[in-house]
Amino acid sequence: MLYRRPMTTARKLLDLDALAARIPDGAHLAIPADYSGVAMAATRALVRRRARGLRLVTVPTSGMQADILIGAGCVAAIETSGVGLGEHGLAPRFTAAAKSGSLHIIEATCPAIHAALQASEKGVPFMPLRGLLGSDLLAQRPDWKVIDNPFAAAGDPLVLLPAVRPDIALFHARWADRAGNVWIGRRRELATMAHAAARTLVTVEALFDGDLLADESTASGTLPSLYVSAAAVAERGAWPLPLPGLYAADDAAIRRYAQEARSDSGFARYLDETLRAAA
Amino acid sequence: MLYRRPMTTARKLLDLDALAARIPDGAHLAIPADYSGVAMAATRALVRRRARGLRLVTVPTSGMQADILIGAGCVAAIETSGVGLGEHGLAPRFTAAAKSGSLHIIEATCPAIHAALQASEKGVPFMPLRGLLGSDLLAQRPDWKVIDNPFAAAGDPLVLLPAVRPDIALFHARWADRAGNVWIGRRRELATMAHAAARTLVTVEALFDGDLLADESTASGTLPSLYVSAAAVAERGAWPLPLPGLYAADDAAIRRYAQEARSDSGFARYLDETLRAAA
Amino acid sequence: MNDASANEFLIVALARMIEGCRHVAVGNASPVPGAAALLARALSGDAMLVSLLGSLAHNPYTDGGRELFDSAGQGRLDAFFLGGGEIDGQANVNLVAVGPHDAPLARFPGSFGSAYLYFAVPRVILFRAEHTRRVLVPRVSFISAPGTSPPGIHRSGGPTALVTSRCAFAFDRARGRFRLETLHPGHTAEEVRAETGFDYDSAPEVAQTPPPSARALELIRGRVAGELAETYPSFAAREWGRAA
Amino acid sequence: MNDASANEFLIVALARMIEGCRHVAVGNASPVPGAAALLARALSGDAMLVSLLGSLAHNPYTDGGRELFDSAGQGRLDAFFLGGGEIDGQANVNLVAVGPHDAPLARFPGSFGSAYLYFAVPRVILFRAEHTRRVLVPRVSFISAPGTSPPGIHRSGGPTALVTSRCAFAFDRARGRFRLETLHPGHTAEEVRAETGFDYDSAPEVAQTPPPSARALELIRGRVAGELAETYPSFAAREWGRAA
Repeated sequence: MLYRRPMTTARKLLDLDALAARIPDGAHLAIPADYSGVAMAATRALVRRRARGLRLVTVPTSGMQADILIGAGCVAAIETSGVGLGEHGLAPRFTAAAKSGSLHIIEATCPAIHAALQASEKGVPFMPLRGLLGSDLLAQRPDWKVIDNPFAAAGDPLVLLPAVRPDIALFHARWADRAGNVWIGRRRELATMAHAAARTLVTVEALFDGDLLADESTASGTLPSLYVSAAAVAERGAWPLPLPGLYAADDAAIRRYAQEARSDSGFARYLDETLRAAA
Repeated sequence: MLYRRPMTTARKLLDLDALAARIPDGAHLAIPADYSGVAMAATRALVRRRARGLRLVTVPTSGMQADILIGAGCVAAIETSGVGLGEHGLAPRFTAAAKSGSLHIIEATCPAIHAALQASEKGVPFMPLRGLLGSDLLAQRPDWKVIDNPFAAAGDPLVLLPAVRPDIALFHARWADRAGNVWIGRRRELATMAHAAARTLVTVEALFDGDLLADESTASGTLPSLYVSAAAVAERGAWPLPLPGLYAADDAAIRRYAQEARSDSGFARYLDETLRAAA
Repeated sequence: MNDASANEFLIVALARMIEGCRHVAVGNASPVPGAAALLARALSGDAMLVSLLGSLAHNPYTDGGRELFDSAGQGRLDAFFLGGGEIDGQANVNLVAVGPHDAPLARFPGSFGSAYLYFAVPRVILFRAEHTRRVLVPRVSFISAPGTSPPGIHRSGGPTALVTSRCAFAFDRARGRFRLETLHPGHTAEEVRAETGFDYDSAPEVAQTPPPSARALELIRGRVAGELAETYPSFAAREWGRAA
Repeated sequence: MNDASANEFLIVALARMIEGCRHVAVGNASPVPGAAALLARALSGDAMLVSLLGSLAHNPYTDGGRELFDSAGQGRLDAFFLGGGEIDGQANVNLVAVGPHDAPLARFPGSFGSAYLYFAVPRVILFRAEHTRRVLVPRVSFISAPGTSPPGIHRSGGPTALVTSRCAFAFDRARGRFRLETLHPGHTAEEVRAETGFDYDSAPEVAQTPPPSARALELIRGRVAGELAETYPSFAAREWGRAA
């Protein structure tokens, strides 16, 4: 084969702060669940550059990432099926912001977020979803519509969810190659996020020396460069969260965060230390 | 880890004829396009056992597989976006059956078949799809409904496709492991087919010695055993069609088929030879 | 009663409720249900398939986060565990907040997949260790997922049981009411009545929840502890001194 | 004119029409459009992304057969080639059958993705080498995909051109009519009028379709032939004696 994939690294490969600068204040930002590869180093860069007014959509839940962004004042609104620290309990800054009414929380349920992203992925205005009826989520979501299933003989109400099209998807993965292909393994919700979002920014553990699409063993877990706007290398970029398959969560670090973030002053101290260490 | 995945090979691993016997007359059978891994050896076994009244849905197109099944009298109806022999022109038996009116052809378009399977995959009664309006496909498909997009201010007609739930999905892949996991690489329409179908039957080139889900490099291209009813080993089981990544199409064999199948007598001769060779 | 810890006792009680299922999934932040599913799998001779959210080794899914919900929609998921910040006598579950949504008195993480899975999974086991009037309320203040649905609502699943640190209830979907089934050792029917905020049915004589068998305890402390530690390292370390 | 073959001439003519596109896809059984896309990519210095259906090496998709259509629905696909058993003057395309559907006079393979992609892809290039009144008809007998849509129909794409072995037409979507743009060498405006079954507009003086450059021919016979042979071995062997 004579063909070599485009050498677009120069255009697509940024440093971490340049990547974070691509996320403007007010952006509608999709972020993955803790088990998917969370861009924690990029999150700290966002806090450093004092991002404001972000509208998060968690795919479908979040933990420490959303909590830090909320605590640092970066977030205006969050659409989520759940924010918590897993084994370490409630997410303190999310909980405090919810109680004080300072955060606009758009309640969702996991399959609704997946389906609404799939609607954008497919270029359709909505997706149907079973369930939901009789829940107070519907009252919280005037954008969700109940119709009668047009294929049923008698009344069969079901919910239609409007497409969710984030401005930007942000996540952390193991590799990017020089063409901008990104290896996500079996974390396919990252592909859906990227397909649905207008732009996708990725941090990776390392550059992959070769073409991720050239070999079937890597191609089947690869998000093609078609969807990737820019990437930055951030070694251990999910820390203290895990990058499943490569490293586990740093349990002690998350526990310490869970304790510190319970108070405003503790969170301020944690943030200050973290950002100074990262600078 | 103490856990070993269930050793269900004994239950799930069949020989080719036993696999074909699991496809009853009249079954609603989903089959993949030529580039996905077509179970040609199993197709010959179906012809051998004189299957009758199959209702095919091609995902989203077919070639020699549908043509042989039609020519051999196994097919009552076919839902398809296209049946042809690619570089080798029209599919002769499909074309002849269409002209004689002996085959019920349900016209479709590729993304409609993918979306209707995704509806079953998601357990929803329908999926919306853009396009289609003003095409004569709509006239052929009274089961497709046009509604006004409930999220648009003014009239915005779009098509709803009812879910397609095949009785059985049948395809050929590279490996199955002893637990019944099947490696499909990047041919993810095979996963959608399997998710949508009530049962899935697979032929594979070889048994994989190990757990396809244990390693991330194979797991990302693996259909889990949850969806796999039974598998049979059939070396070069896609022949003369390709198994992309492993072997190319046998161009001479397909060309010969294309010529022979032009006449009833030529097709009869071809079938006879093929089945005698396989027996 | 043998020397089972409180959590071990609950793990066995929950495992009993999913016996015979082909496929059981466990959601976020659920170490006790996770251990129960792993135990039930071990006791089934590995005939049961278990999907543990957040696990790589004990999760067959390869189609991303939606596959759990899609497979439930396909009817391929037999049982699921669900918790609740509040649970009421109609088995409504609140995972969101107590009080007004924009200024709540208490805030929980969120509804997760409950609003969907409660409809789609035939056997949903409610589990909440804390058994107080704070949790088991007359009426939840936010319905994340309703316990029952009126006729005409497409619903193939729902709650079948509620297990707490004190007892196990069964849920009667037709009547929309719980019935006290068994009491854990050391707890009484009067105590349960006093600590439960909602009304429920009860037999005049309530049986005891059977204790863990020696075989179950051996499996929990060996194989299950090792398997669980991948996803719940803190819990496994606290409970059994096990690292992943 | 240089020594380009008829197919090479068409490959270059088609490649010209997708210049500047970021992403071009080619469907089933389309060796000439496939070669055109590969040539356009080579001429773009590999700035263009090409997705060849059925190819492994020249196809970036990893999400299954739906990804081509999904990416078009996302607005990530700039151009696509479409053939037609019949094409009419309103750019309606028939890929199904001539005559009644249950007893057709002629049967084609089927509509493939046309009924969707014709709506979603901004630049759809119609290509059919055979330029006769049998193919270019006053009115197709089955509309696989309509050339235009009335106001109020969501549509972000459609036909922009039609290339045959005799000439190239442009399509004016507002007027719903073709306009003869250029004639291939050796063909005349009178001949095109005589062989075309539908009415179309034409300038008084119709320019010639430019011949392939030496650079384009060199790329076709070298790199493009090698790349195409993976997916279209028979065509590449016939045209250039190339094996995959």
